[in-house]
Formats: sequence, structure tokens, C-alpha cells
Amino acid sequence: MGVVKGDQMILNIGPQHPSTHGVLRLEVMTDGEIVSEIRPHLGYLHRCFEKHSENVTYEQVIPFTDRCDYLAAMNSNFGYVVAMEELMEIKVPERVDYIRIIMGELNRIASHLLALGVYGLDIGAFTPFLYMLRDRERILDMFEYTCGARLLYNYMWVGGVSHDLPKDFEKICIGFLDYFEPQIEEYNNLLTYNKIFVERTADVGVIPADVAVSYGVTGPNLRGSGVKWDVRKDEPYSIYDRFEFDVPVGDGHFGTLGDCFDRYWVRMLEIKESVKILRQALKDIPGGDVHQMLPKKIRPPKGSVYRRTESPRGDLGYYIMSDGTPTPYRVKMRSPAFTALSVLDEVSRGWMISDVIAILGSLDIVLGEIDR
Amino acid sequence: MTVDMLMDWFATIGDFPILSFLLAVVISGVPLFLVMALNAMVAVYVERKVSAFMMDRIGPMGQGPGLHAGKWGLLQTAADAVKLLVKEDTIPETSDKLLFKMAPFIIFIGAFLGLAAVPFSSVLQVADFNVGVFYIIAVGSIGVIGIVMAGWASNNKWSLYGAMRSAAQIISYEIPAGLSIIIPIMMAGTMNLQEMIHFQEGNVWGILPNWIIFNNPFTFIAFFIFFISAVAETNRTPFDIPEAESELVAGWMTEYSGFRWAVFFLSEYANMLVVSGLAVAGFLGGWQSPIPGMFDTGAWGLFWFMSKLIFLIFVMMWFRWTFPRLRVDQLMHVCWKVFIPIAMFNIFGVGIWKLIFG
Amino acid sequence: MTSAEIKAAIDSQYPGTIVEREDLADHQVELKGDQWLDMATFLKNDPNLSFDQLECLTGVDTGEDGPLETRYNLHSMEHRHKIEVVISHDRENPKVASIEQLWRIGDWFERETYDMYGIVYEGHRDMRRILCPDDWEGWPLRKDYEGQESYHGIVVPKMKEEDGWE
Amino acid sequence: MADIVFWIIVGITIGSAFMVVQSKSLLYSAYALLFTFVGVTGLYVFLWADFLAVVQVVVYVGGILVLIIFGIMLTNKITSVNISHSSMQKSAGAIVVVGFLAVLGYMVFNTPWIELANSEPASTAEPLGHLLMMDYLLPFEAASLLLLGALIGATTLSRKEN
Repeated sequence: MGVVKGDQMILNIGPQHPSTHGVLRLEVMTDGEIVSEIRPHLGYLHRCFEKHSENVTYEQVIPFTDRCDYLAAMNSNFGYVVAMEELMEIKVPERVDYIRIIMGELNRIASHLLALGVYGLDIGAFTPFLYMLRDRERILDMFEYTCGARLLYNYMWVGGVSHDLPKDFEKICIGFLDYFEPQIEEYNNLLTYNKIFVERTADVGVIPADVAVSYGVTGPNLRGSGVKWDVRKDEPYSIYDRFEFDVPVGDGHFGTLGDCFDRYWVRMLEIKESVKILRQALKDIPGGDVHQMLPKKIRPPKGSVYRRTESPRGDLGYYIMSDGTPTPYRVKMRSPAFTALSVLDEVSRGWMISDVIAILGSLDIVLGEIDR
Repeated sequence: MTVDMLMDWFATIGDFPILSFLLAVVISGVPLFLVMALNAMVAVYVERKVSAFMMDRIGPMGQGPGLHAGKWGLLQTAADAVKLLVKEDTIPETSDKLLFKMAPFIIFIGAFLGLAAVPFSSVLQVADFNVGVFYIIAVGSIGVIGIVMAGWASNNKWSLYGAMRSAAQIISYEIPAGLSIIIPIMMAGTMNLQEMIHFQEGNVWGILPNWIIFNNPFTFIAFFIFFISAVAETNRTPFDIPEAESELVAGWMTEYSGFRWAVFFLSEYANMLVVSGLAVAGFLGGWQSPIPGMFDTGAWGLFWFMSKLIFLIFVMMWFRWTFPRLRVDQLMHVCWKVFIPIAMFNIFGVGIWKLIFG
Repeated sequence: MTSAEIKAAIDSQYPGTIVEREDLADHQVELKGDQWLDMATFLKNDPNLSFDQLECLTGVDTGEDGPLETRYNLHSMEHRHKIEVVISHDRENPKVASIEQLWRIGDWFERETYDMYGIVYEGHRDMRRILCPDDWEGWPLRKDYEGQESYHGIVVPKMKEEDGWE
Repeated sequence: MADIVFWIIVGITIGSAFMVVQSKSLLYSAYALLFTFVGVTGLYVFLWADFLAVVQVVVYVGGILVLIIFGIMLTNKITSVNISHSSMQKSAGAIVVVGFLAVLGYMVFNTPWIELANSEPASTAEPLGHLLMMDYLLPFEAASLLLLGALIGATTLSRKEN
């Protein structure tokens, strides 16, 4: 087969575009519908998180972390407080650990639901999106019941959490899980096994395992490529080592290993695992106080720490450096979406514009976290 | 209520040919336009409600007297229409202004002309052509020119992509649609829609109505190929790649707003009506009653035709709110490598069937 | 491998490149920057080390008079061990070899550090700012950074003084 | 009555044909061609050739015109080419045109035209089919073979060798 080469055309996808998942501009070189190169332009949402952090106290950084990954703010908080506690070498009460894991896993479900729903929207299916938002809404209601906020919680504090769980939270949460688990099958029937959906995602945008590791792709995207790596299992933080759960990896379910469908499918399976963790945590949660007695001004010892945690998008790392004063010397956030976006150019070459949208959606990026 | 009938009637009154011609055209054309507008208004409301019920929401709703969109959101389309009419009509600075303004009219004309030949009942048809089936297919292709014109004139890359995709899609899917609609023509031996519907009177296999779709296995397959191709021709999901809001923003309609956009909208729904009307007339017995010999007098014809039409339009909406979107090459693959061979085989099969059984 | 073993492995391959530093923790090691690309290749490709993942790359400004630093958090998927490499740069002329082609994520990480600290990674194929606009002046995360007064005619508000914060 | 409509259609046809030739932009020419084709369709209708009229729309508007527009759009920078020249042998051209018109006019007025009854034939599609499939089957098949050959040839030519 001969290949007819046409003239290159530059297509600007974004900064305002329905499926850039935020304010992102992709400069796409196309030959007809075929994409030959993508240059992402970032920074439209740059809010100087790291510079700000150097000018506030350690506690005041936490609201900023909320606003980075605004779809999984609990997990952003979680990563920061875990890193801080490691830096200060303190241990929090057991109940706090349980509460944090419950919140983190609930937020993981919420974040994955949004990712999967929006992915359906990128492919052109509108209905699954609203089904998933409907269920995500119930999780947000639970968060609101717990800490008063629906999106940006500022819930986890260094050494504790801001509020204890409401009295009947366990009951509500179990009720939600009982309702929610059968829904997963409904999503699968509606979207996952749809022939058109499979055609659009299987074999598209394959990220081989070595490329994924080299690009620092983590989380469901890396596991979609078949690498069994989950910080919760491999470098356990908090009390994740107490829970029984599997780490789902992609298996080329309908196509090649590491294609868009695998990344989607891993997220779907992860929701089930999160439900598993939640059930165990809700069963074993002990009583007690949720506040570690800490001085009002936290002064960690001199030194630095790099701690990564498993946010819904992958390895969320915080590099925190202290010089002994109440303000951090340096806070660096290693964001999983940032690394995931960097692989876009490599995997999208040779695919069509529609596939670029599909690949971008399957990477599940949040621009707040990329630009920080 | 064809133009010819009106002309004959005027001729009995007096001899004023020019006036009677103009009157006949206006009398039959204005209701046609009203049908088109009414169809769009109803379809917008139905589409909102159907999508809402499929998505587990309630859709447009009124919250009390004088609030929001009236009872059950019935005023929603009125609000939509008012909004579209008073919205600012923007024309991009760098666009080709003449073509930009002309494109909506050409698309509108295509849809309007098609509607003229839809046989709503045995008498309610604006123009009863000898070659009605073929005529509808033909005027459908005028819209393509308008779409390409709109895409080009907008001077926007998204529009251009959308226009090219749309044109490629429509002229490709015209082939399986055309090949499939040949089958009713073969069965009935006529291209006149009324004669074709009359052919579908009576019973087949004892119980089923004698609709062409039930006539033999090949016609059964042909109906589905025709209907799916028709959905593709109207650019609706899962074949809405020319608009593809998550990829191409809004495709060839990106730069249009206000009333010009409303014209596109009107035409899209009118096109749905036309292709569904053709499917009903060609395969589903037109205005014939599903129980042969019963309920087939007077206004029942209109009722049956509209019921079948509305059912098909509902199925199109059902598609839209359930399916994801195909990719452009998969779309072409389905058309050229699946539908066209099957459609050709169907023609062959129907020919053999007619030789043996008919 | 433990951190000590990794350090020993580096020392035996490249003797005298490890800089002794008191304030670094166990898992951190400071290396001299002049052979960094070779050493990074060794760290990545040596079968016993095989650091195939660059977890994080952090720029650090050690103070208004001190040097700048780049800190590489390396991790091995195969052996599940990690090390943090610190490389110091001269404040006036900060530069070091780029590892962008070893770990592809280094591309964006280095661009980000360049954007914030002005550390030039030599051999990087596309050394541009990534988060700030291309014509932004100064290196925002340096401790001696003075914000622009205006940017394209937009007045940039001054940062609040330290004492305003609690 | 019919005369007025006839002259309107003739006017559209000739006017838009003039636009096709005179328009500065190639794309405008292509779109003016749309009206020419529609006008010709109208003429077919006046000849009671409803089937041919519809075929005219399907083939020329739906097929050939779309193809022409595609060709124009896909060709790089062709839209900005100025195709009308301002001074190219206008006087000589005018003499040729006038002469040609005179000959044509003489022929038109001196031909003994056969007048047909002005009535609608029962169906035009069926006789056409009979003619194509019975009387003129060989030329019909020959033409289709020729077109197939052209199609294959065009496909082969447009491919680049690797």
C-alpha cells in the first residue's frame, strides 16, 4: 500500500475545547485526519502552588493541595499529611488512619467514576456519564455530611483529621456500598461491553510497559500496561498493609496490552477493589480521638522527605524540605497527571484526531494538578 | 392535498392559471413549513424528555405557576425558540460572508423539498410524483452542498473537518440507502410512493400485514440497512462524527449561532422526518393499518403513518442516547465493506425470490 | 539493595564522585555533576541497580548565597529499591547534563526545574519554559527572586510581607 | 403561466452558467454550477422527463458537483488563484462568439422541429429501463466497462509507489 503524504496542518485543540479536561492547549500537526505530532502547552492554570507553599505554614499548605487535584482532594490531602508525618516521625491514632483510608477510597471511587463517565463522553456516549455522576453525587453527599465541603475538603490535617465521622456514617456508607456494587455491572452492560466502545478503544493508543515506566506513567495508566505496581501494596503507607485487596492490571482484554480499553478497564476493576477495602475498614474501625496533640505551630526537624502515595491518578509524591521554621523550605508536588500527559505525544502519533481525544481521555488528567 | 388536486379545483372556479398556481403552491407550502417547524419544536421537547428518562433524570420541568418551563417543561421549546431568535447572529470576520449566509438556506431547501413528497396519508401529500422514492433520495443530496458550503465559508478548521467528514459520510451512505430502497421498488414495481403503499395492502403469511419488510428475508434485512444508513445520512449518533462535540467542537456548525443555527436544527429534524417517512412508506406499509381491514378509514391512515414515523424517530433518539460514536474510518468500513455488499446481495436475492415465488 | 550498598556500587564504578555531606539522610547521596550522564546511564542500565523509574526531580535553592541543587528520586521497578541523588550547581552558571533521553519523563521534569530555577540541562532537546509564559523574567522559585512589576502592561501585585502570615 | 416559469428557469440556468465562467473565485464558480444544474433539472421537468430530472440531481448535484468541490478544497491554495484574465483577445473572441451564434441561430430557425403532444407520459422510467436493458444493452455495458477501466486507472495513478 502506498502512502499519500499531504501538507501538514496545525490544529489547535484548546485552550477552550470540550474534551481537554481543563485548560490545556494541544498543538496538533495533522495530515488530514492523521496526527503526526502533538505539542502540549501547559501553564494556563499555573497558580504557583510551590511558591505559595514557601510563604505559609505547614498546615496552610493543605488547602492548596485540595486545589491541585480537585477531583480527588482527599487523596491530595492524604499524600501531604502522610509525607509530613513521615518528616516529623509521628504516629497518628488508629482511628485517624481508618478514617483517612475510608475517605481516600471513597474519593478514589468518586474520581474514577468521573474519569470513566467523562471517558464515555469523549467517545460520544452521554448517558453513562450521567449515571456515574449520579452515583458520585452520593459520595459527595457523604463528604459534605462529614466535613461540610463537597469538593475541596481540607479534611486531613497533620496528625489528625478536622472532624470526627458523624455518628451514623458507617450505616450510610454501608448503605451506599450495597446500592453501588450492583451498579458496576450496569455500567459494564451500558458502556464497557458496547461493541462501538470496544472498537473505539481496543488496540488504540498502546503504551508498552517499558515506555510507560520511562515516562513515569503511574497508577491505573501504568497498571493498564500490565505492570503490577501500586504504592498501597508495594510501599504501604498509613495502614494499607492491613487490608486485603487485589491490584488489577490490564490483560489486553479486547485488544493489545496497554491500550485505552485496558486503562479504562483497570479503573473499573479498581472501583471494585476500593469497595472491598471500604467494607473491611468500616467493619474494623476503632473508636478514639481523632486529633493528635500537636503544637499550634508545627516545626518539623531539619531535613527532607519524599513520600509518594497512590492517588486515583497514580503516584502522587510530595517532596517536603524543612529548615526548622514554621514555614516549609520547599514543597514539591510530583503530580501523576503531569507525567501521564507527557506520554501523549509518543502514543498519539499515527492515530486519528478522534483517537487522540480517546487517548487523552484514557489518561485521565486533571489540569489543576498538571499546572499546580 | 397535492398541488395537482388544488390546481384542478381552482380550474373549476375560473380560468386564472398564474394565480391558481401561486395559490396552490402557497396553500400547500405554508403548511409544509409549519409541519417542519412544529416537528422541530415537538422533537426538541421529546428529545429532551426521552434523553432525560434514559439518563434517569426528569428533564425540563416547571416548578410552579409562571416559573421555569411551564408544566412538565412544556414551554421549554418555546423558550428555546425565543432564545434562538433573539440571540445575536454572529458572522466571523474572516468568513466568506456570501456563502456563509447562503449555506443554511441550501440545507433548508434540501430538507423542505424532501418533505414535499412524504405521503402522510392517502390524500395528505403535497406532491405525488411518479418517481417519489427517487426524488426524496435526490433532494437529500442537495443538503451536502450546503454543509460543505457552511464548513468552507466559516473559515475554521473544525468546520472544515466537519464538512468534509459530513460530505464523505452522506455521499457514502447514500449508496447503501439507495440500493436498499430499490428493493421496495422492485417488489412494488413502481417508484410512486402512493402506489407503493397501495401495493402493501392485505395479508402475508396469513397473519402479518403485507408490508414489504415482512415479504421475504431479503426485504427484512434491507429495511435495517436502509434505516441505519438513513440514520447515518442525518448525521445522528452513532454516526454523528461530523458534529462530534467532543472532537470537532460542533463540526460544520461551529461558527453559526442564533437563527442561522436554528435553520440547521430545523433541517436536521426535518431530515429525520423525511428519511423515516421513506422507510415507513417503503417498508412498513405507509399509512396502512397493522391489522389489515381494520381501522383503515379516514384519519386512521394519518394516525398509522404518524405512529410508525414517531416510532422510528424514537428509535433514532434511543440510538443517540445509548451508543458511543464511531470513528471516521470505522464508519467508512461499515458502509463500503459491510452494507454495500449486503445491499447488493439483497437485490440479487429479491430478484431470485420474485422469480421463484412471485 | 540498601542505600549503603547502592552508594558502594556507585563508588566502586566511579571512585571519588560521592561528596560527603552531613545534612543528608541515609537514602540521599550527593554526586559530582561533571560525569552525571555517564553515572545516570550506569544507574539505569546496571543489572544490579536498574533504576528504571525517575520518580521525581526536584530543584532546590539552598539559600541566597548557597548553590542550587537538583534532586533525583530514582526507583527500580525490578529490585524495588530507591536512592535520591543530589547534584549541586553553581549559582551563577547552573548547568548539568540532561538525562532526558534516559528517562523520558526527565524531559518535562527538567523543563519544569529550568522554568522555576533557571538550571540549564545541557543536551536537552527542547529547553523551554513549561508552566510560566515563554517571556517571563526571572526564576520564580529561587530565594532571591524579585517578581516583575508589570507583565505586558498588567501590573503584577507584590507578594505580601512575611509578617502578614500566621 | 408555464411560459413564465419556463423563462425563469432558463434565466437561472443561463445566468448561473455565466457566473460559472465569469466568477473570479473557483469555488464560487463551483457553487454557481449548482444553480445551473438545478435549472437544467427544471428544463427536464418541462420535457415531462421526471426520471431524468431526478437523475440529473442525483448524479450531477449529489455526485459530480460534490466531487468538484472536494477537488477544489483539497487542492492546495487553488482558491486564491485568479482564473479570470482581464485582457485576453477580447475582440477576437467576440467575433468568434458572434459568428458561432449566427450559425447556431440560423440552424435553430431553419430546422423543421417536430411538435409533440403536450401531455404527460405514463411513466418514463420503465421505457428508459427497457431501452437500456434491451435495445441498447451492448453500448450500455461497453460504457460501464469503460468507466470501470477509468476507475481502476485513476486508483492506480493516484497511488504512490513505496
